[in-house]
Amino acid sequence: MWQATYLFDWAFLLPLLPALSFVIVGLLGPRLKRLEHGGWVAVGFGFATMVIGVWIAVEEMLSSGGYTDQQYTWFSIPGNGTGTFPNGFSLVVGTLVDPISALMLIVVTVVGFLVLLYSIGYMHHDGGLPRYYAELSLFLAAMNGLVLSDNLLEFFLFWELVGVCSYFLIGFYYEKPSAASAAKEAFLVTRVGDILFLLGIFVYFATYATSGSAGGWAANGFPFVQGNQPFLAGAMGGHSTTLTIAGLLILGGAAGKSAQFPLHVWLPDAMEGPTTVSALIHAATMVAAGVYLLAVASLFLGFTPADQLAIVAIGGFTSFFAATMALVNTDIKRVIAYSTISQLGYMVLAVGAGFAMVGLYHLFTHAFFKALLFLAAGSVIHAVGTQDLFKMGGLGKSMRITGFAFLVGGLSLSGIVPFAGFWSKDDLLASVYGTLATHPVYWPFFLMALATVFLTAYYIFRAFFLAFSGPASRDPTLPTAHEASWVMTGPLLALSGLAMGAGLLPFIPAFASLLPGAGIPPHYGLSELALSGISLGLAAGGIGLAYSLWGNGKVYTAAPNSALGPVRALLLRRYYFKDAYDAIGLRGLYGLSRAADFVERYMIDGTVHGLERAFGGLSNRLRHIESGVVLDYAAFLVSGLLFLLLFLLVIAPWLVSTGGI
Amino acid sequence: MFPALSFLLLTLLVGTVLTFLSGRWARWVALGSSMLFLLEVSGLLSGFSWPGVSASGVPQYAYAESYPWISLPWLHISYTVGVDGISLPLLLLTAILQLVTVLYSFDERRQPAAYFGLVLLTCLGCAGVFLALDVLLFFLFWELVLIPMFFLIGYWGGLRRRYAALKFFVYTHVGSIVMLVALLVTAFYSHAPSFDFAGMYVPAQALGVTTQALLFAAMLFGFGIKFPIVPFHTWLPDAHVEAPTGGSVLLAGLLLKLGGYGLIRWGLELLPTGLVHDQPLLYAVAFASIIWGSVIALAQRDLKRLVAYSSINHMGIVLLAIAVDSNLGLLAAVLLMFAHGVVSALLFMVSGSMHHTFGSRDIATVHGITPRTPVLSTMMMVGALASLGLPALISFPAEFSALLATWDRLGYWVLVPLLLLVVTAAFYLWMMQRVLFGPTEGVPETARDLPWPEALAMSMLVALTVLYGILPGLLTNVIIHSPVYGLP
Amino acid sequence: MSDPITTASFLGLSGALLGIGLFGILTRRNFILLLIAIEIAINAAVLNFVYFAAFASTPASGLNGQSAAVVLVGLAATEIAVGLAIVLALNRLRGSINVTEATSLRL
Amino acid sequence: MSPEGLAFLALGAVAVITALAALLVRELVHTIMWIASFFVALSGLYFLLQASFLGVLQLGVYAGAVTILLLFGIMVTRRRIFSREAATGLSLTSLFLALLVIVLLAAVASDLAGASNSTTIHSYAVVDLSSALFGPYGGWLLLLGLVMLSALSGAIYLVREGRE
Repeated sequence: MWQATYLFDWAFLLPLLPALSFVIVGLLGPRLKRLEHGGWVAVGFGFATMVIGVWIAVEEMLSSGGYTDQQYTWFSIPGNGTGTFPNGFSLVVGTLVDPISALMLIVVTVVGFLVLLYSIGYMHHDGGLPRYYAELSLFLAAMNGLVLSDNLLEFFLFWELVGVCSYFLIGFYYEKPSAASAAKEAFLVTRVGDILFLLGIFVYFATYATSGSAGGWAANGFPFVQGNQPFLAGAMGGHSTTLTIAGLLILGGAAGKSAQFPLHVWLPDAMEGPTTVSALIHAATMVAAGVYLLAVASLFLGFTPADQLAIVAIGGFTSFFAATMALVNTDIKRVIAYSTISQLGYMVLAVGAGFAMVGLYHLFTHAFFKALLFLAAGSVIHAVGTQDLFKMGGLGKSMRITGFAFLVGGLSLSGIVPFAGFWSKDDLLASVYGTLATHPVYWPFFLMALATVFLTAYYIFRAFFLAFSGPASRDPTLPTAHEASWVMTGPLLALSGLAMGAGLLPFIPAFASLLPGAGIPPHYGLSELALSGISLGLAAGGIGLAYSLWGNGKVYTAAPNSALGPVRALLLRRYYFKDAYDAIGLRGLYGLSRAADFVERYMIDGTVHGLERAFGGLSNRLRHIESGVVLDYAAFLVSGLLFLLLFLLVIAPWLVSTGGI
Repeated sequence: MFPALSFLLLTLLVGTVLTFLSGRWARWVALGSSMLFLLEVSGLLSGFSWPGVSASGVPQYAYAESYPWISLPWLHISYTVGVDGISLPLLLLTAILQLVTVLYSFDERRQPAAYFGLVLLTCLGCAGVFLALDVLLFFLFWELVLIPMFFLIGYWGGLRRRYAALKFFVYTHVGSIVMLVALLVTAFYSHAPSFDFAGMYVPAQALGVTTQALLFAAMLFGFGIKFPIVPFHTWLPDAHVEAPTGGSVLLAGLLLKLGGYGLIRWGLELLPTGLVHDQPLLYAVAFASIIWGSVIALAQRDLKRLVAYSSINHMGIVLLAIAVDSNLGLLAAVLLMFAHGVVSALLFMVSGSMHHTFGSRDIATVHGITPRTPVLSTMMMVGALASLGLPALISFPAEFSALLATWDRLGYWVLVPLLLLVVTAAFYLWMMQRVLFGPTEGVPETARDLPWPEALAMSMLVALTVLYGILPGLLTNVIIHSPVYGLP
Repeated sequence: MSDPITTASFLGLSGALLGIGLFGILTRRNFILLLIAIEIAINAAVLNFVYFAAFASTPASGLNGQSAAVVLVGLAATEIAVGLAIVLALNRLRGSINVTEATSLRL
Repeated sequence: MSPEGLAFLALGAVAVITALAALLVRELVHTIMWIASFFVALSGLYFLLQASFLGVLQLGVYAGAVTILLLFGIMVTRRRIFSREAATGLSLTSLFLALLVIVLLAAVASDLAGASNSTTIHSYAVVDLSSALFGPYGGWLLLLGLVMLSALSGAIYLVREGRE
């Protein structure tokens, strides 16, 4: 008989199995030619991970909101009864299975497995496959670890690890300078966020260590749960300024990982990696970790109203800001990447407005339809060998499954009923709308989010029509497209199913227990229905505009001197953010560094060399005292004697008399 | 009780002498001696139990031995050795680095007997510094380290080796003189009954605030040159760049640690009040080192120079961790010294291998080496990632603890080292982008991947990096057995 | 007039002799005169030993002084021998025994 | 005033005058005469202090051997040396230095005035001295012998023929 807690105790397998796969594939991959250079090993481990992950999630649903925590001490200092840590200090790692981590487990393991399977077909012709599968396995391990973290420190640890996996995978085609540069950029920009996050951990830590109950945080690291209760927000009640700062720092970390304004620049460039990587890491899982962090923080740590406003502002603005940049882009993957930023903005907005669970709901559905969009795009790229939308066209006929998948993904993203995206986005907008009465300051950000609905529908269908509609491809040199093998279409179909159905899952009470909080399952009153109507209308309008401009193989070209020209240029230059960051990094920091190097060489070392020369010159002069004449030496001798006598007879008595000694 | 530490030093000495004498078999003798050393230290670790602080408040040491050496009515110098949780990990580091250095340089052709002998002598000196608990004995070993390193740089070094060797010698010697004076003044001024640590412990702590502050500042200068602290650091890049790879490894891995160890053992433990009084100075120096090392590293083209400057940055964090004067900070300081010893050794080996594989360490001319030399590239990647503080690698727990301790004392000032972590990441990532990735350029046709001794040596360091990164408890459980943690 | 044999007078005498010796050492350039000046200075010192030996607190300690004086006399004689050998060598090498001309000690 | 006191004054005056004269006279040969007188005067002082052995030693070694040696040295270098101290003579600085030494030593001496109240002069039999020299001071004597031996060989080395 299976105990409900039985598999929870084995949750540590979730990070461990892919880690094992990492070691096996990394070491033996080059020898496993028949197994797709270890690809099938990774898929096998991925499958096992998915089975365990989903199993645990189902058990969690059935246990209705229980927490299971397993802790292992990482390292500790015993207390000495004094100082800042009188009870000592121990840092733990652990696996915490709670409702939201179970939800994340479904996303990570399912999408992870499907992407691994898809990679067998997609990556088949690439070199360096052992590296690819090893790194992807490591990523899965780290992501599972992150999801299961039971304290902030462990969270940070895996947070960095997924970051470095992302770095490697973005730079997978490292011979391309652009890929190498994009990888570095992604690491550095998220690193800025990581630093803020780390400082946020410190702030929480110190505040709790001084205000929390004895033996609390200081003794146990940084746990999310104390018993089965979210606890910290209450414990930190009296420190609102500090809490605000900590919340903003956490927001900084999340903004780095989830590519929120102003740390959004890296995500579009991260599309230099393989499309599978974009689907898994830069759409479904890792970038969502920032939202997950915010959700966790809002539940266990608590945000002050000022924090909430900042989060809402960042989220709402980012969703609109990123969507505008997607309007004009010609690269199929980058369009989807901007939409990812935009959708993550939605989630952040929801968490900030106080609906963490609604944010996670959207995260859940978004993971599936965005992974689907990326994999469909990957299928297209695999078939035609280009990412330029303006070279494609007419692919709907030759690639029916892919076209269908992209359409499902696009409809879901646009929020057309009854696809997954509709339910979560609608719930999200309705929830935020509900807060406007008490927080009128959220209005502009709500309106931005609403406008984004229109933009989203427009740009994703622009991409859809450009790629799939029309008679034939615009660039005749492209190869004839055809559908790939089942390893690629299988995951597409599976994800299509999820992108259609996942939105309805919270209406099942057992599943809804994974999202315990306001707004789940969605409630449909009069105002919500009206709002749904508005957003559906906006989405339909967007699709219609896209069809009228780009449908049936048309290519819209604006009048040469219209006002759209400069706007288009501004959008294509991404509002000059990347240029500004490059300037800061290259001219600013590097220039400073060169200046410092100059100071080092010519001033610090120059001083030393100057001293050396000064002493050298002095000794050159002094050596002439050594005349070689014996009588001179005798004179020195006598002078010494005289000095001693003078000291004994005159100076010493004088010193004694004045009390100097 | 068996005199384990004296036996250790004796076997080291015998090994060194035999290496000097054994001509073309020197490398095997050196290897055997290094393995024996590591074995002995492992034995010490497994049998380590710290006797704690005595009833009279004087710290005691494991494996302690004490014999009078010079005994005059006014001067008691003894041969006193012993270990606690601070010195034992560093002793382990010495043993590890000696072994990997010998392994790495296994194919040294120029005067191998002298080379390996000097390497062993350097390690003997370092081991002695970590073991010695008497001022004069400490100073003896401290100076002993200087001489073989001088010759290693001066004979086996690069083009500007004479300049570098002399600069190294003059700088560190000035430092040791000031250090010696400070130690002697501490001993005499406090009327300590003897020169050994236990004898000085209580009287030195009873010194007045001003005296302690002045003495601690002097020790900061003396030990700080070894650290090195800005602005007395310029010997380090030159010495590292010109030294042979084995010399760089020992220099970064061990010699810098001597400064940190000395400052904890003889500075912080003897003059705690002085440290507290000098904290503003310490913070200033530490921040300066952190900022300067990191910012300048960004402009370097020579990989060795880059790693050298990043060492200044890391040792600045060590100094900061010592300066905050909390049990967490000291734990972090020792852990970080160990971590930096392993990681910088790895990075200097990578630089050395890069030099003799491609004939250049210039990161502006050698590009895209990964397809040609995958093993070297992997090592470089692990080294760089470990150095920029990636979790699951050895530096992370150390840096995390150090920064947490800093936050605990200094609040938002911790932003300084935190933000510089970004710069550290920047120069390593930039270096990797240029050297490892992109199209292959500047790689001679004859370039081959690592020979086995170098690959083996680096693999050992990588394994350690991962092992202690995942299980830092292996080290921290040893480190906490020291009086500075105020344990019962 | 009191007895002139006092510590002060003997010390004054030997001090004066030492001063004369030093004066000679510093001013004379003839090597032989230099040697003579040195002898005067040494004899001033020996005089001290003998004086304090004579007025020592115990006879045994007086013997110390006389023994030292004997050794000193011997040393002084030795010094003269070596000094004269140097004079001869210098004379042969340089044709002069002017000490200010023998400057090869210089760097 | 006791006869010893008178003798002391006389011998002291002779010693100072002869020492000065030895250094100041022009003729080198006269110098030898003056320095011999100086040695004799000192020998007299030793006898006055009842150190008869030392007195004899002074006469033998200094007034005898050393004087002869010096004379010998002058004779050997005679041809080439200036017979007079031709150079500057008094250097004012040196004179000042020497005088300062004298003054300071005199100051020390006056500090010690009356330090010794003992008027009994110890006199020793030569036997006592010799048993001290060959007893507790045997090591010193041996050392002296070694020094003399090495000085002897050194002197021979210095003056040997064929050395350029």
